[in-house]
Amino acid sequence: MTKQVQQIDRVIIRFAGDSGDGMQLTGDRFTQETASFGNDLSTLPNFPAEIRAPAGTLPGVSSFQLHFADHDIMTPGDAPNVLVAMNPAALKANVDDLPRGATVIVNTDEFTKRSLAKVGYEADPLADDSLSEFKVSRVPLTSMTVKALEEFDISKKDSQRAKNMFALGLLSWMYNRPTEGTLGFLKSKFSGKPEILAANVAAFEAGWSFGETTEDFAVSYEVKPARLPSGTYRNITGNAAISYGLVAGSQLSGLPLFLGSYPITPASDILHELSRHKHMGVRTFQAEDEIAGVGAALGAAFGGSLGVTTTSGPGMVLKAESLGLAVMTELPLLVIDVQRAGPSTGMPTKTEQADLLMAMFGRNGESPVPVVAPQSPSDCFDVAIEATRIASKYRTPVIVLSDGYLANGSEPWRIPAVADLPDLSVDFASPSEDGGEFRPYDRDPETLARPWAVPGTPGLEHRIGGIEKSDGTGNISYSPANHDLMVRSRQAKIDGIARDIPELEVDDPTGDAEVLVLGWGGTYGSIGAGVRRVRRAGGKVAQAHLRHLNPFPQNLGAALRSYDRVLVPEINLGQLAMLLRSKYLVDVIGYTKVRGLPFKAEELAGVVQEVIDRV
Amino acid sequence: MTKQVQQIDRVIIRFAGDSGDGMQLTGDRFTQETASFGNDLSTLPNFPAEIRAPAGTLPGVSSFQLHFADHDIMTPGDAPNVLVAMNPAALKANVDDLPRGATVIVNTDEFTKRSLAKVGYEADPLADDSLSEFKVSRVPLTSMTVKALEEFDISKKDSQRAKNMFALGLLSWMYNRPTEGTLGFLKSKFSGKPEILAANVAAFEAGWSFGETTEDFAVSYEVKPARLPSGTYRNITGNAAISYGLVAGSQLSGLPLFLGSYPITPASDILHELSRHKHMGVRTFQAEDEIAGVGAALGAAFGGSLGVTTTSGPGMVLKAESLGLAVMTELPLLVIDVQRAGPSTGMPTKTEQADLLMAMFGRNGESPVPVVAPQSPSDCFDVAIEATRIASKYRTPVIVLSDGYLANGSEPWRIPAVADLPDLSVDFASPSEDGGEFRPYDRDPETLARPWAVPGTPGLEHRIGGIEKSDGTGNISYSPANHDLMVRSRQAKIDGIARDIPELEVDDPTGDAEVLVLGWGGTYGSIGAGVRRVRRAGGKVAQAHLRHLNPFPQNLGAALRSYDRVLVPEINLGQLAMLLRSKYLVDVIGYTKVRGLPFKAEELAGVVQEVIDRV
Amino acid sequence: MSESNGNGAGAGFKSLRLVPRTDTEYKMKDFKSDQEVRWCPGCGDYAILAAFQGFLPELGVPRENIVIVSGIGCSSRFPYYLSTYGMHSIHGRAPAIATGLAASRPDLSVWVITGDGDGLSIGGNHLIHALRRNVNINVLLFNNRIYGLTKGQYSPTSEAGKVTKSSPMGSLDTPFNPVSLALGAEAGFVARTVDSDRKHVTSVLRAAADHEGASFVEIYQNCPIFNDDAFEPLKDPGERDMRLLRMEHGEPLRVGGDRGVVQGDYGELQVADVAEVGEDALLRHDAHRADPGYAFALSRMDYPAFEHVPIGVFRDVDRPTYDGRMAEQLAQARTERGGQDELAALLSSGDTWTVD
Amino acid sequence: MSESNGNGAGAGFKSLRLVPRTDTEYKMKDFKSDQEVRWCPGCGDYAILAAFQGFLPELGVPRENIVIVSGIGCSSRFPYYLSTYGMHSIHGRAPAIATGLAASRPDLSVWVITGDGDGLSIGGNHLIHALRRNVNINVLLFNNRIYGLTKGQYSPTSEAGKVTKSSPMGSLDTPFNPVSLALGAEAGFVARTVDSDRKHVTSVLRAAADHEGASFVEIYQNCPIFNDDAFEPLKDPGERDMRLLRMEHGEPLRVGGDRGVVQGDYGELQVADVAEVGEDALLRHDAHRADPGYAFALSRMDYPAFEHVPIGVFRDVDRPTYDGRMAEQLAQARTERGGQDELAALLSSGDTWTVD
Ligand SMILES: Cc1ncc(C[n+]2csc(CCOP(=O)(O)OP(=O)(O)O)c2C)c(N)n1
Ligand SMILES: Cc1ncc(C[n+]2csc(CCOP(=O)(O)OP(=O)(O)O)c2C)c(N)n1
Ligand code: SF4
Ligand code: SF4
Ligand SMILES: [Mg+2]
Ligand SMILES: [Mg+2]
Repeated sequence: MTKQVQQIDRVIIRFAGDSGDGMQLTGDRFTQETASFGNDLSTLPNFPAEIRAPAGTLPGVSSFQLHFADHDIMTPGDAPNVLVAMNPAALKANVDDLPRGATVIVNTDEFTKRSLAKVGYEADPLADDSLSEFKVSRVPLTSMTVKALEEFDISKKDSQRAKNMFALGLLSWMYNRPTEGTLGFLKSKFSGKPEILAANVAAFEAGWSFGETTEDFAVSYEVKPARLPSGTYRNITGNAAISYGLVAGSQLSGLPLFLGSYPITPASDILHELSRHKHMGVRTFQAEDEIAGVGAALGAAFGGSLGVTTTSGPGMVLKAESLGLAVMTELPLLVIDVQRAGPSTGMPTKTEQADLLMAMFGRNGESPVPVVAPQSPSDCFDVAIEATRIASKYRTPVIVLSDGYLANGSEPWRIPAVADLPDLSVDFASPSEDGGEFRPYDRDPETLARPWAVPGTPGLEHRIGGIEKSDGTGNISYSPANHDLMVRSRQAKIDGIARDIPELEVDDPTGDAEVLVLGWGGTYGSIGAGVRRVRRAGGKVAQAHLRHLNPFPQNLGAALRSYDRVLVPEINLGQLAMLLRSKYLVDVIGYTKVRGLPFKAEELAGVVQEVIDRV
Repeated sequence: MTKQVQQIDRVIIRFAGDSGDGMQLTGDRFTQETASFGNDLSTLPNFPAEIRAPAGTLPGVSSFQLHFADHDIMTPGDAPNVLVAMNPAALKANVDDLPRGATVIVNTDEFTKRSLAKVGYEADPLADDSLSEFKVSRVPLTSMTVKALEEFDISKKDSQRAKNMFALGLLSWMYNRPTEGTLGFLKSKFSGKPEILAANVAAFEAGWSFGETTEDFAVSYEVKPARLPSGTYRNITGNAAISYGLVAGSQLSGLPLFLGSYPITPASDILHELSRHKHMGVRTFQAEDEIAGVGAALGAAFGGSLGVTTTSGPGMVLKAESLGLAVMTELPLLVIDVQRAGPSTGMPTKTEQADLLMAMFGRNGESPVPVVAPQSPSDCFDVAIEATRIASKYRTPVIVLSDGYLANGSEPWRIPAVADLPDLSVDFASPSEDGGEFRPYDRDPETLARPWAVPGTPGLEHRIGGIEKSDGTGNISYSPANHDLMVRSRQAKIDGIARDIPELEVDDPTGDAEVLVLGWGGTYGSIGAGVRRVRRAGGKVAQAHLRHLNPFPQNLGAALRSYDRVLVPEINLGQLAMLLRSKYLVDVIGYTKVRGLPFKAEELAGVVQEVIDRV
Repeated sequence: MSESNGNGAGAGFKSLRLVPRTDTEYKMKDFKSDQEVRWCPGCGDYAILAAFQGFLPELGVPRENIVIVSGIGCSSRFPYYLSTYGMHSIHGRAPAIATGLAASRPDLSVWVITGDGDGLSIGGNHLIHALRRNVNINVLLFNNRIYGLTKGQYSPTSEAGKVTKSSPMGSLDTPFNPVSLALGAEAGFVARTVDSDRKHVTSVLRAAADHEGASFVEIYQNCPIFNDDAFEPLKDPGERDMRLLRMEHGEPLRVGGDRGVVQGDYGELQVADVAEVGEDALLRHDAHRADPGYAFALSRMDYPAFEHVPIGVFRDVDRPTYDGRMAEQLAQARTERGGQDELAALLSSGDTWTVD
Repeated sequence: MSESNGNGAGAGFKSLRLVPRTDTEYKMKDFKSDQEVRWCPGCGDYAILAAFQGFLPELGVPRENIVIVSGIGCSSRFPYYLSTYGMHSIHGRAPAIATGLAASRPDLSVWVITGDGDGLSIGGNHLIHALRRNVNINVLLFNNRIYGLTKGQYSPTSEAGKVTKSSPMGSLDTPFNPVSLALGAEAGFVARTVDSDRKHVTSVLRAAADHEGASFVEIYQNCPIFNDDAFEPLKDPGERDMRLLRMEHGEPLRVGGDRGVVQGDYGELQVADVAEVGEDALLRHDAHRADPGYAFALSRMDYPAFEHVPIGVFRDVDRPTYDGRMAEQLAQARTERGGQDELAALLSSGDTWTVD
C-alpha cells in the first residue's frame, strides 16, 4: 500500500510516558534523526524530580517535546501537534496542553482499570468522548512489541521495555526520518548484549512497518530540511555547549581547566561532560560541597589554571563567601549558575531566571562581579568563551547565568572552526627586569587588572587574601582612604568592561517601532517567536536581548530611551526591570510569569500586541 | 591653689594608646562617669584587628573617642578637642585628626628614641615645633604612676599598668567628673586582689591630685548636664541594646529565646551578652559555623522558640541557603547582621553599610525578606522588638542591619518602662474544632501569614520543607500555576507589611525646604548633625531616616517626590539610592564614602549645602 | 531501656525521659502519612520506612511529640511518609536544625534522616559536631554508597575506583568508614544495620532510642537504580553468614558457626577458627567500654571490603547530653537569680542615673 | 626520606617528588618576609613560625615553589610572615583551596595553616575530606583550645565546662580529639607536637614533608591572652616527663624513665611500671601499621586530660595520593586518546550533518 505523503512546514511532537519508559531516550533519538535530516529544531525535556516515581502515577510522568521545521525556529513550541502517550498518566498529565485537532497516539495496552484508577480517571477516556476534539490513534504498543520479539531469547520484561523503540520506529516512519543514526546508536549502546540489540532493532523496525502497513495511519509527513547557513552541524544541549565552551576557553587561553563542583540538578551534566575530557588536560574535582568546589577552583586559579565551578541556586548561595574572596584577591574564576525554580530547594527540575539579583548583589560588602547569560542552548558555547575572556583579562570572577531550560533543551549548532575562535592567551606576571619589588596590586592602566603571578615564578613571591589590600603593594591595609580607593577601583574595573563588549543590537526591521521588547538569558527564543508573530500580523516591534548583565552595554540607556515603551518579559518578578529602572530611570514595563516553564510564544505575542496598542 | 573653672557646652576627647594600655576601659569609665553626670554623649571606640599587635606600633594603636555636651548631640564628634596620647604611636596615628588649637596630653615617658623610631619619627615631635598648632601638656604618666605606687607591694609591671587610671584621674579632674562609679567599678573588678585594687584607686587619685596641683593645668572645665527628657537613663552600646531588645521581644511575645550563633567581629558581643541571661530562659548555642547557627535557630523556631542568629558579612552570606528555607517554610526567624567593611574579610573592625542589597537579594529564587535597621546604639533595642513583631506576626525571617559603629558606639538610653512595651503575644495554631484536616499553608486573609503549628500539638502533625508547597495543604507541588501563585503570595505577604508600619516622618521645620536628606541605619547621627549645622547657618533642608528598608513605608514615594532634590548619603556605593531609583524612578543623588568610618557631620553639612545651592 | 512492653506508655526509652507518654495503642498504620511514597521500585528505603513505621508504636510517645528532620536526597524524603511532625530541610543541614529543635524542646523525640551524601559529604561537619556534643537526637544514615537523587555520582562512601557519571575512569577518593568517623568524633552511640533485615533494623532502632544523647546508625541501603547490589555479599544467603559479624553485648564475637574474633598484637581484631584458638580466646562484645578504641577496632574489620562486617551496636556509652546540660544551666541560673522582675531588672542593670 | 643532608638540593622528601630542587643554600632568614609579625607578646605562634622558617631550607626546593594557604584566625596570619607564595583565605576553607592548588600543581609544596576553630569548627568538613582523599598537602593545626582572634570563646578543643565569654556557666561541648578525628577520617599521616619544643616541632615537620599525601599535624600552641598555660603540664620541667609519651618508630613506648605502655584486654593502651611488667611487655611504636586502630588507641591515651600525652608521629602510612592518581588518569587518557586535533574533534563529536 502506497501511502500519501503530506508536506508540512513544521510540527511539534511530545513523547510522554512513565519515568521508566525511556521517553528521554526516545525523544533524544528522534531529535538526532531530525537533526541529521537537516531540519531546524528545538527541544524541551521535562522530567520529574523523583528518580523514578511510582509507575503509572502523575508525578512519574516524563516527557520530551520536539519542535522541528523547514525554516529556522526559536522555541520548542507552545503546544504539541502530536502527543504520544504511553499510559493513562501520560495522557492525563499532557492532554490539557493539546490544541484542538491534535493527534494523540495512545498505548492502549496500558489503559487498564487499575492504571486508570491510579490517576483518577473514573471512566476510560478512550471509551467515552472526552478526546473527541483530537485525532486519536489507538495502538497496543506493548503487546505488539512483545509479539514482534517472540522469537528472541530475552525476558518478557526486556521485550516490554523495547516498546519505546517500537514507538520511535512508528514516529520515524510517520515523519520520514533517516534511521541510520538510531541503528548505530543502538549498536554502540548494546554492544555487549547482542540479543538485546537485535530485539531493540527489531522493535524499531516493527514500529516502522506497522506505520507503513496499518490502515490507521493513512498519511505520513515530510518536513523539508531547513535552509540553514552552510556548515557542519550537530545538535547540542546547553549543558554540553557550556562544557565545550569551557574546554575551548581553556585551549584558547592556554590555561589548564580545573573544575571544582558538587552535583546538583540541573548543572550536574556539566561535571559529567567535563570529566570525560581528561585527555585535554581537564581536571574535574567532585568536591564535598559547593564551598569546597569553588574553593578548589580558586586555589587552582591561584596556581594558574582556568578555575571553574558549576552549580544551581541552592549551591550558588553557598559560594558567595568564596566569590567575595575571589573579588578581593582579583583572580579569574568562572562561576556557572544553571538557574532552577526557587526559592530554597524550589522545583529542581524546573527553569527560572530568578538568580540575577543574587548574582549581582549576593555578597557582603561592595563586591562587583561581571554577569553574562546565554540566550539559547548553542549560545552557551560562545558565552562560556566570553566569560573566559573577561575573567582572564580582567582578573575577576565572572558569573554565567544559564537555566534549566537552556541546560537540557537542544538545538542544531553550526560547529565553529577552531581557527575562527578568539585568541585568549594570557600573560602571567614575570619578574621585572630591574629586579624591582613585585607589586601584586599595581593595576594595568587600561583594564585596571592586577598582575597574575603564579607560584613557581621566582621573584614574584607574594601573599594575597580577603583582608583589604593596600593599592599597589597588596599589603594588608586598614587605611580609610585606601579602602575607599580600593572599593572604587574594584567597581571601576568591572564598570570599565563596558568599553570592551559589543553594543546592544536592536532588531527593528521597520525602523519605526515604538515598542522595544528587551530580554535576557533563556527567554530569547520565546520572545523572538512572539515578536515574529506580532510582526507577521503587521505589528511593529523592536527586539533586543542582553548577553551582558553586568556591566550593561554602553548604548543600553540610549536604546531604552529611543522607544516609547520598553517591555521586559522575565521568568521572575522583574529583576532585570529593576536594574534598568534604577540605572536609567526608564519606566520599563515588566511582564513576569514564574511557572517553572519557558514563556509561550503566543502568550508573549499577545502581551507585546497589548503594549503596542496601548502606546 | 584654686583653679579656674571654665564653662563649655561640649567637648570631644580621644584616649589613644597601645592595645595593652587599656584605652577601651579608660574610655568606658570616663563615659560612665559622664553619663551618670547627666551629659548627653556619644562614643566611638576604634581598635585594631589584631588582638594585641606588637607594642608601640601604629597597627597596635587602640583609641576611644567620647563626645559629651550639655545639650543633645548626635555623633561621637568629627575631630577631638583633646587627645590623650599614651605613646608616640598613639600620637602619630591620631594627630592628623586634630583641629588647630586642640589640647594634646602626652605621656612623655614613652617618648624614647626606640619608641619614636618604631613608628618612623625621625625627630622627637615634642622637641621640635611639629606640634606648635596645639596646646601640648607633657606628663610623665608612667613614672608618676610608678612613683605614686611605690608603697604598694605589687610588681613594677602592675604599677606601670595602672597608668591608665592615672590618666583617667587626671581627665576626671579636668572635666569635673563624679568618681564614685569608677571607684565602685574598680572595687568589683579587683574584688579578689585587694593590693591591685588599692593601687589602681591610688593611681586614679594621684592623677586627680596631679591635675589639681600642677601648674600645667590651669583650668578645669565644666559641661553642665543636658536637659534630657525625664526618666531613668543608662549608657548603652548597640550590641547591648540589641541583646536587651531580643530578650524583651522574647518576653513580650512569650516565645523562649534561642540564639544560634558563631562568633564574628563585630557581632560576638551579642552572643556574649545573651549567654548571660539564662535565668530568663535564654538559650545560646555556639555553633560550629554560621550555617549551623542559623539552622539551629530555625529548628528552634519550628519548635516554637524565638529563633535568632547573629553575625556579620562573611557569616551572613553563609546563611543565605538556610534563610531561603525559612522563607519557604514561612517560619519566624531573626537574623542580625552587624555590618562591617567588606567585601570578603575586608576590615573586620571597621564599619560599613554595604550589606543592604545582599539582605534584599542575596538568595536564590524570589526570596523576599523584611529588612529593618536601627539608627543609633539605643535604637537597636526598639528595632529588635520591631523585628520580633514582624517575624512572629508574619511568619517570616527578618533581617536586622546593624553596623560596627552602632554595635560598639554608645549613648545614653532612657530605660523604657516594661509596661510601655508592646504586647507581641503570638497565637500558635490549634486543632480545628470540627476536626477538619490541618492546612499548614492556609493564609490569614489579612496578614497572609500561615499558621505556626508547633510539634507537640496533637492533630496538627505536618511536614514542611524547601520544595515548593501547594497553596493551602503545603504538600509538595510542581504545578506551574501553583508555583506562580506561591511566588507572588510570598512577595505579597512581605509587601503587605507596609500597611502595618509607621509612615516615614520627614523633619522639615520650615516646611519649605527644597532638599531632602534621606538616610538609613547608623548614619542617622552624622546626617542629623550635618543637617543641624546647615540649618544653624540658615540653610533649609528636610531630613528623614528609614527604619524599614523592606518594605518601604507607604508614603515614601510621595515624600521623595515632594522635594526638588533628594540626597542619600551612604557608607557604600549607593545601595539605598539604587532601590529608591528603581522603585520610584526618582533621580536621587547619592553621596558615598566607603572609608570604614562614620561620616563626619561637617563633611555632610558641606555636601548638603552644595546640593541646596545647586537647586 | 527498662523492660519494654513493645507498645504504649511505659516503654521508658532513655532518650525519652522528658517526652510525655501516651496510652494510645498505636499501630504501624498510625504512622503512615497520606502521601504517596515515591521511591523507585525495589529501593531499600521502602524496607527501612516499613521497619521504622513498625517500630514507632514501641516508643510509647504521642505521635505529635515525634519530629523527623531530614536533608536532601532520596532518603531525605522520609518525613513525608510519616504522620508525625517533620521537616525536609536543605542539603546536609538536618543535624544542625535538629540540634536547635532538640536543645529547645526536650519533650520531643527527634530523628534525623540523612544519606551518605547528605550526611557525610556536604553535611559531614554538622554530623560530627552533633555527635561530639551529644545532642539528644537519633541520626539514621542511609548508606547506599551513591548519590541517588542526583542520578548516580560517587559518594564519600563509594569504593575507590568506582566508575560513575562523574568518574568515568574511576573515583580517586578513599571512602569514609562512617562508623570509624563517628567514633573519631566522640560519638556515644554507634550502630550499623542492613535495610533488608527488618528484625535487625528494629533492634538497632530500639537501642538507638534507648540511648540518651546522639545516636548514630548507619543503615546499608540498596539503590537498585544506581548502585544495585552494593551490599549483595551481606544479603546473599550463601555468603552472608560468612561475613556478618552480629555484635551482641556480652556475647562472644562470632562469624558464621566456627569462626570468631580475637585480638592481634597491636589491638587490631582478627577472625580466627574457633577450633584453633579455643572458645575462650574469643572477645566478648562490650558496647559499654568508656574507651572507644575497641569499637574503632571493630569498625576496621570490614577491610578489605566486606570481608567481615560487624552489625549491631558498636558502642553505647552514656555521658551527659547537650540539651540536658543546657536545661540544667537554665534551671540553675533561674534558681540563683530568680525572683525579680526580670525584664525590668535587666534593662536597668549597670550604672543608671535619673533625670527629673 | 632518603638521607637528608639538612639543606639544599637532594633532600628528597617524598611529598616533593614532583617539586623542582634547588641548589640555593637557603638560610632561615631567606624565608622571612618583610611584614611585621603581629601576634601578642608571648604567643606560641612565634615559636612555631621560627621553627618553620628554620626548617624550610631543609626542603631543598625553590622558595617560589612553596605555597602557604591559611584560613582565618591568629594562626592563619602565618603566610604573611613567610617569603613564599601565600594565601590568607577565608575561615575554614584553606583545605579546599589547597586541594585545588595541589591537585593542579604537583610541582608545589603546599602547606595549610589552620587553628582549632578554623580547622575543626567551621572547616571541619574540608579537613576530613582532604585527609581521606589524601591530597598532597601538609596541614598544621595550631591548637590553642580557644578562638584567639575573636577574643576568647571556647573552641571545639576546649575542655568541657570551660568558662569563656560565650560560656559564662561553662561550655557544654565535649571536645574533639583532633588526632582521633583525623584517624577516623582515614588520614595516612597524623602527628602531634608542642610549640615550645623547637627540636620536636622540626622533627615532626620533617616527617610530615616526607609523607606523600595529606599530613596532619596538631601543634599544641599557647595563647597567653585568652587561654594561658593550657598546656602547662606538658611544659613544666617538673611534670612534663611524667606525661609526655615520645613516640619513635621502632622504639618501645615509654613515659618518663620507669614507665611504659602496654596493651589492655580490649586493645586499649595503658601505662604500667616497667619494673612490674617487664621491658618486653612494652609496645614498640609502629607508625606504619596499615590498620589505624593502634594509632587510634594511642590517641586516646590523653584521657583524662593530659594524663599521658603522646607526641610525635602516630601514623605514617602510604597510599596513592589524590593528585597523583588524578595526574595518572590525565596521562592515561592522553595516551589513549591523544594524537588528534583535540578541540576540533571534541566540537564535532557525536552525530553531525553538513549543510552546503
Ligand atoms: C546545596 C545543595 N547542593 C546539592 C544539591 C543536590 N543534591 C541533592 S541530593 C544530593 C546527594 C544525595 O545523596 P545521598 O545523601 O547519598 O542521598 P540518596 O539520594 O543517595 O538517598 C545532592 C548532591 C542540593 N539539593 N542542594
Ligand atoms: C565566616 C566567618 N565566620 C567567623 C569569622 C570570625 N572568626 C575569625 S577567626 C575565628 C576563630 C579563630 O579560632 P582559631 O581557628 O582557633 O584561631 P586562633 O585565633 O585561635 O589562632 C572566628 C570565629 C570569620 N572571620 N569568618
Ligand atoms: S535512585 Fe536509588 S536511592 Fe533513590 S529512590 Fe531510586 S532506588 Fe532509591
Ligand atoms: S590572642 Fe592568643 S593566639 Fe592570638 S595572637 Fe594573641 S596570644 Fe596568640
Ligand atoms: Mg546515597
Ligand atoms: Mg584557636
